[in-house]
Amino acid sequence: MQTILSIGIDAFAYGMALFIICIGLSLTMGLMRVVNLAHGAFAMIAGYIASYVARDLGWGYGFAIILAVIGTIILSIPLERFLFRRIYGSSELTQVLMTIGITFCVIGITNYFFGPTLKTIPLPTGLSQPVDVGFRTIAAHRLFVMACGLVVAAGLWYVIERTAFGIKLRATVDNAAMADALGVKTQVVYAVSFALAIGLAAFGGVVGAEFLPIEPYYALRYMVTFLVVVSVGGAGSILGAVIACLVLGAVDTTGRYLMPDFGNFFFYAAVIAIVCVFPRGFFGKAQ
Amino acid sequence: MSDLFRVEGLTKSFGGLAVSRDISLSMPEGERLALIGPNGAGKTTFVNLVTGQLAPSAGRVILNGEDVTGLGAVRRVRKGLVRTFQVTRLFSDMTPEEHVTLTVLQREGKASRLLGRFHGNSQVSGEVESILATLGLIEVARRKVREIAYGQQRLLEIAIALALRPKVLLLDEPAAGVPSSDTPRIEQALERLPPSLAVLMIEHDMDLVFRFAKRVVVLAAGEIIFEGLPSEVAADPKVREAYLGSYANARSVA
Amino acid sequence: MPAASLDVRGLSAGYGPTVVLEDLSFSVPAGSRLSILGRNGMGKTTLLASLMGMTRRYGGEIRVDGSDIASAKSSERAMRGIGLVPQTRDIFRSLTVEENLLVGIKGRPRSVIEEAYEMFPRLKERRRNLGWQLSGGEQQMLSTARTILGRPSVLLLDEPLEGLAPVICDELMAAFSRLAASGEMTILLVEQRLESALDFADSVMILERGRIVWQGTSETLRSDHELVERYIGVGSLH
Amino acid sequence: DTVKVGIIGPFSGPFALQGKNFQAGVEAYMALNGKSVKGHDVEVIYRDLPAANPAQSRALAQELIVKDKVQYLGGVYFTPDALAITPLLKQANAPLVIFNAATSAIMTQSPLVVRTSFTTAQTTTPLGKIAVDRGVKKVVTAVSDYGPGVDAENAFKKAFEAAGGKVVEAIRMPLNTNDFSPIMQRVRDSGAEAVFAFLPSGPTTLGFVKAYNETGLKQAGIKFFAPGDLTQESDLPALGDGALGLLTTFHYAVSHDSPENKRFVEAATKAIGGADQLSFPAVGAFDGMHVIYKMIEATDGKQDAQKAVDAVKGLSWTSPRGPVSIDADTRHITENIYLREVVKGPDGKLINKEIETFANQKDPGLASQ
Amino acid sequence: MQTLAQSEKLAAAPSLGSRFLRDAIGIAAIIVAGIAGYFLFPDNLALLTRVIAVGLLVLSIDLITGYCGVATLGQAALFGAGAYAAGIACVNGVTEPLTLILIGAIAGAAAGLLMGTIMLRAHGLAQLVLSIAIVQLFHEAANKASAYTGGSDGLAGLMLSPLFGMFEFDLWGQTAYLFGLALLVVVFVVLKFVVASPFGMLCRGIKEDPVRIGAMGAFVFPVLLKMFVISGAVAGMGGALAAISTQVVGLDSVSFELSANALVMLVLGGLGSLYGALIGTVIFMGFEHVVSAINPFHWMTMVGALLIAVVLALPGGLSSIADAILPSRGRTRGGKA
Ligand SMILES: Nc1ncnc2c1ncn2[C@@H]1O[C@H](COP(=O)(O)OP(=O)(O)OP(=O)(O)O)[C@@H](O)[C@H]1O
Ligand SMILES: Nc1ncnc2c1ncn2[C@@H]1O[C@H](COP(=O)(O)OP(=O)(O)OP(=O)(O)O)[C@@H](O)[C@H]1O
Ligand SMILES: [Mg+2]
Ligand SMILES: [Mg+2]
Repeated sequence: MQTILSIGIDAFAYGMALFIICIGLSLTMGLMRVVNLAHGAFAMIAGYIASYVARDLGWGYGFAIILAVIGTIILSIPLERFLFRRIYGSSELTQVLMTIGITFCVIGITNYFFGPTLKTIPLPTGLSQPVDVGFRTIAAHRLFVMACGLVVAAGLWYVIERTAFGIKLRATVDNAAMADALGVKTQVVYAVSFALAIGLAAFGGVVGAEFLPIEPYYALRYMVTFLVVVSVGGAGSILGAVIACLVLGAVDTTGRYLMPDFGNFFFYAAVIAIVCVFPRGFFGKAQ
Repeated sequence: MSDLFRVEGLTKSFGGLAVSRDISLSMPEGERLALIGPNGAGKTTFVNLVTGQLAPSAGRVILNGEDVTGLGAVRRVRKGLVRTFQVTRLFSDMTPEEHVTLTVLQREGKASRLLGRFHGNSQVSGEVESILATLGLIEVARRKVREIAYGQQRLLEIAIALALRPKVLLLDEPAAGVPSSDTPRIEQALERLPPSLAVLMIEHDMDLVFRFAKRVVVLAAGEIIFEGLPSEVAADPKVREAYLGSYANARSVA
Repeated sequence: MPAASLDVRGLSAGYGPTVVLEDLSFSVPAGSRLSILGRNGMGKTTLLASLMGMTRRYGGEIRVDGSDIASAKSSERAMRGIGLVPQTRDIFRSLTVEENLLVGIKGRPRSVIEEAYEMFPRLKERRRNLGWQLSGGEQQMLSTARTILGRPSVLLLDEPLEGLAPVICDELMAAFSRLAASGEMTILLVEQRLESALDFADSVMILERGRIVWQGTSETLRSDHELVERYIGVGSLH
Repeated sequence: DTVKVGIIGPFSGPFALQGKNFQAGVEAYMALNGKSVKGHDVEVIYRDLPAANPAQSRALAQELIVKDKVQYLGGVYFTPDALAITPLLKQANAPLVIFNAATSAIMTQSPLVVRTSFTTAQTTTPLGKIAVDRGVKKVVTAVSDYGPGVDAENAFKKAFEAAGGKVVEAIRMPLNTNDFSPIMQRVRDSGAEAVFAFLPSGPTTLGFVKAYNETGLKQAGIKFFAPGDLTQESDLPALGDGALGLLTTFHYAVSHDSPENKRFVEAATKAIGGADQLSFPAVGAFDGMHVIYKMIEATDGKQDAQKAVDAVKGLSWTSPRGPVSIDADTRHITENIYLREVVKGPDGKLINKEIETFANQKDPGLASQ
Repeated sequence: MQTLAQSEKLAAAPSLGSRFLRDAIGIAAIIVAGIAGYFLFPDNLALLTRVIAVGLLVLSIDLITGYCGVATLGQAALFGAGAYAAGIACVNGVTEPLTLILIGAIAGAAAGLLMGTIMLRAHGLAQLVLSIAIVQLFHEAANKASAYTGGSDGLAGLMLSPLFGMFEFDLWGQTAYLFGLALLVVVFVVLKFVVASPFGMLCRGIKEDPVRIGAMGAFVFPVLLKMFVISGAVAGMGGALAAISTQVVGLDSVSFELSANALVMLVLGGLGSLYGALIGTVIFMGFEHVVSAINPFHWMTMVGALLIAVVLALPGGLSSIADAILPSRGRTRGGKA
């Protein structure tokens, strides 16, 4: 029983970390219809900024998060303006080409300037201590990650489903020419949503760094994981992403506990099984 | 069992909305039936149920005495149950000629052959040409569908259906978007169909309906509210109120 | 916004490298009604789309109440009072009916969507349904309602009656006429049914292969059977 | 005249740091010992092989030989890449000096291979005795599920059980594991007194060590043993204080106290650009260049692979890591293995402090083949 | 365009002869380029052979992605199946190169059948993810079955008998290269016929709208599955060629990375055109080789910049240059290839 609880809490924490990192990608792919393989690259950039702020400047974790999010968004503006804007509405594979290109460049440049070593983001003492949750101890930052995940999920759901901006965004994605003809400034809508997605990537990169450590290869190393999670959930669906992250996190964690030798087998077998039952992902849009 | 085609007690609802309530209908060979009714009455849904795009919650579809309810959409097409789409579904990067050629090849069971060339296939080109000519599409036969006007796309929809040599043809608003000057083309094409074919047409263009149909069925809120001769329709008060409006008056004056 | 006048001078437009419209000039006084006729593929849709800014423009001016909007983006044109009901309906398939309407309100309060429901009670019943689930006619109603909610001063209607039951057509044409008569909108209508088109409009324009081949009043056209036969086809008038 | 040496290594990609260390080692050697041997200029050509990819490795080697006309091949980080090159050597008449690839079996594939790094079995074996000496009787092994991981598991198990311990559970973890908490939970559930770990150097070690600390294994007194790949110096800053006290065995520590090492570290640091990027592949490359220089000397710049290899059999010298020699039978390096503990150095930076020496270790892996 | 004949007859279709001529020129161009490569880069034959092997993989992706619209990031599973099958057969005594290619093709086709059966259950993104999952499982399996595959150390020690008993597969790689080139040309010609056949057209239709194809009375699944099998055979031959020419098979040949790279090459060259697949492969691998030789440490940035530049300048892929220059490869024809 204790073991089950213990695996459960690990699975939940891991799932939530995945969620925070992936939800931005889910939005870009599902709502903006941009397969942004450079998503991880933005998360990594944020990680570098946070590492610099928190470790080299010693300004503290909270500052690191805020500055990383803002900094990454600022860095992404010229990219959006000159590169991404050209591929909105292009075929997915063209987008793949462009965003892989961007990823390669970001990796190459990071490597050049910052070297290939790992970057860490020191946690405040409050978060780095193990906390006793009754049946076992768990790192406090894991609890923090869980809380962040829940807050992000609720906030996003509200913005997208309930606000006027959310409606405009979804309309633009559905049929940009028509949305434009109805007076929606589609370019602005795209730019804002892009910034939102990048901000989420940045936040996820920093908060999730304890699970997925920051290094130049981050974007490529976890690309498959991100893609799998987003698609299993159904791109663009927040609830779908939450469920996918929790289910896959649980499968992964349990698999690694029960039969570590076959950990990946379980993960990918589960992916295949889920997709065969839900051919468009958990909450994919049927059209 | 002289009926070529019959449905019995077809029922379907989406969530709480019953869009097809216990519809029964039969069509003998050579039937020319018009299915009319207000928007959202369930006409397209009826076609979807018949052709197998949707599964009914109850009821049967019988073609040539054979129950096809359990068959998938593709098998029904192969058995001769063919439809057109209300919103065109065409291959935007292909030309009308390619559409029809592909359809003819498919009907002949040659479409998945690895041997032989698709273009310049002399065995089918004659038939393709005559089908395109019937619908006046020769002029645009070699242009990509995305570049031809919507009305012409509607005609191509019909061309494809004809190329399948159906036994029962279900036309979902074939004339919508086709200008009145071109509706005669559709009518001509329909007239040239083999007489044994049964045709069901959904249409809001009443002039076309009255010229075409030998029998009219009116659907409202998923139920058949009227079934009879075209001449009787306009006189039915329920139909006038639910559907025809001023058209009925114009008609009775004329 | 009250109705605005529309002046088009030397407009040429098309898609990519293909020029469809060549050197069109016409003007529509504020509050009047113009029907655009022409056979299949003659460029009627292209004309309306060009006024909305959705095609490629090769030259010419488009003046709304005197100011040129020819180089504005469609969203700006929408804000300047142009509204289009496209032939292909273009409803947002993944949005609910209500959300579709909300996209069209252009900053007016949310409550105005009741106006749309009044016009089409059918939409109210289906307000929570997604766009792709609607029947053809319901989509047409939604498309029309969505544009009208934005209170355009120049309304462009591309075959708005397609797929609608006759009884709804009547109501809708009456509504359009009311909107024009109230001085709120200038209306350009593309309609295949000659009768409806003539009944509705003050003046008529006939397009052939991307050019204006005839312009005049409805009355003239109604009485000139030869003209009708030449440009529009036989058997169109009863 | 010029003698060309082709170096294949991961100069970009996730393992770029290791490749950079190759380069640093080579450059350091050439800076300290000159760029020519007996009047023959030595030219080094680098070729990038970002990840294990035998086909590409072979293509690169082939090109170096055929097109660039190199006389010596060197480098090679991953075992499969080395295995792909060995069949070419005879025809190419070129020796291969391996700077890293650490599987025992490579040496048996061709008589023209010499290795100046280590094998996983070699660095791991002393740990068996060390663990028992520290009163550990029950151990869980947790290794990455690939060749070297399996080697490490076998070597440890053999040495540990020979010394009287018992491996209660052998866990193999997929290479791309991100979250190690479940593994730690398993270790804890097994009731073992220590965990033996092998992971390839790089990001995953960070997660592993973190999980070890955070799941309370450390507090619970469960000991941690690993070969030194896990605490390579370039990863230590990232591992942070969590790494303090970890015990590892390895052939080289950057902090090794000897004049040879001081010279080496100084030169290599200059070459790599930052002190905290330096780690073990550099010393493998440094000594590899030493062997190649000796070969050039012996053949007087002529291409004669067999003669070159014969010339270094039995060669011994003092490397930055300590005294070493090339075993005449296996052509693999014989070296000291050190037990090290992660501690804070004099300047506050984490270092691997050598606390015990196992002198002149040969590769025990081959014997078991 | 506006002046199309008003008549009710179709203008005669472009004659069979002219189509045939165009294809013949295209294939001749490939042969000439291949032979030129042989003489211009006699020292790079190993690389060029690898380009051919990967080229076959990219062609195989084009078949299902470019022609059927099923995107895949797992095609290396089929490539690897061919490579391992040939490799294992070779280690166990089947050393005749042509037989090995055949074995590779069969293994690839079988893997294609399996992959298609699974992948075709899903749509869109989920389908893409299935392909990733499948290649990862293949990878895992190859790693675990180390007794047969050599696991992460790779399968080494392939000893081939000389081609036709005469030509050795040696260090200089001439035999391997010419053998590969011949194989590529044969495969290419066959694929030309496949994509120009009614079957090829049916696939294009499915790519655009499977529902429409269903309403035309054609089953979608068997058609796509057939293409998967063909594609698998092509990829398998590529894998077998790689195994033969390098005489080792590594886990990288069943990796996601290889799949993704190959897809990038395809998109770079231009989808839905067999020439595009080859152009993309040659340009990508050639560029990568050159820049990584110039600067082994920071070439990735350059490759990234190339990809971005291509998207900005030529959204249709590199082969769209050819379309622009040669308008005769006309709009109205079926495939671009
Ligand atoms: N998938 C669905 N989910 C929910 N409701 C649906 C779905 N499909 C159709 N409906 C609803 O069912 C009703 C009937 O639709 P149908 O398309 O059959 O109407 P129709 O008679 O063809 O109308 P029209 O003449 O306007 O084309 C409509 O109100 C529509 O909104
Ligand atoms: N996207 C496009 N690209 C290229 N040409 C196009 C495109 N859309 C339409 N055309 C061409 O422009 C011409 C005019 O088309 P348009 O749709 O404006 O005609 P229309 O008068 O509205 O016809 P309909 O009555 O059928 O709706 C046609 O010849 C058509 O082939
Ligand atoms: Mg309908
Ligand atoms: Mg039109």
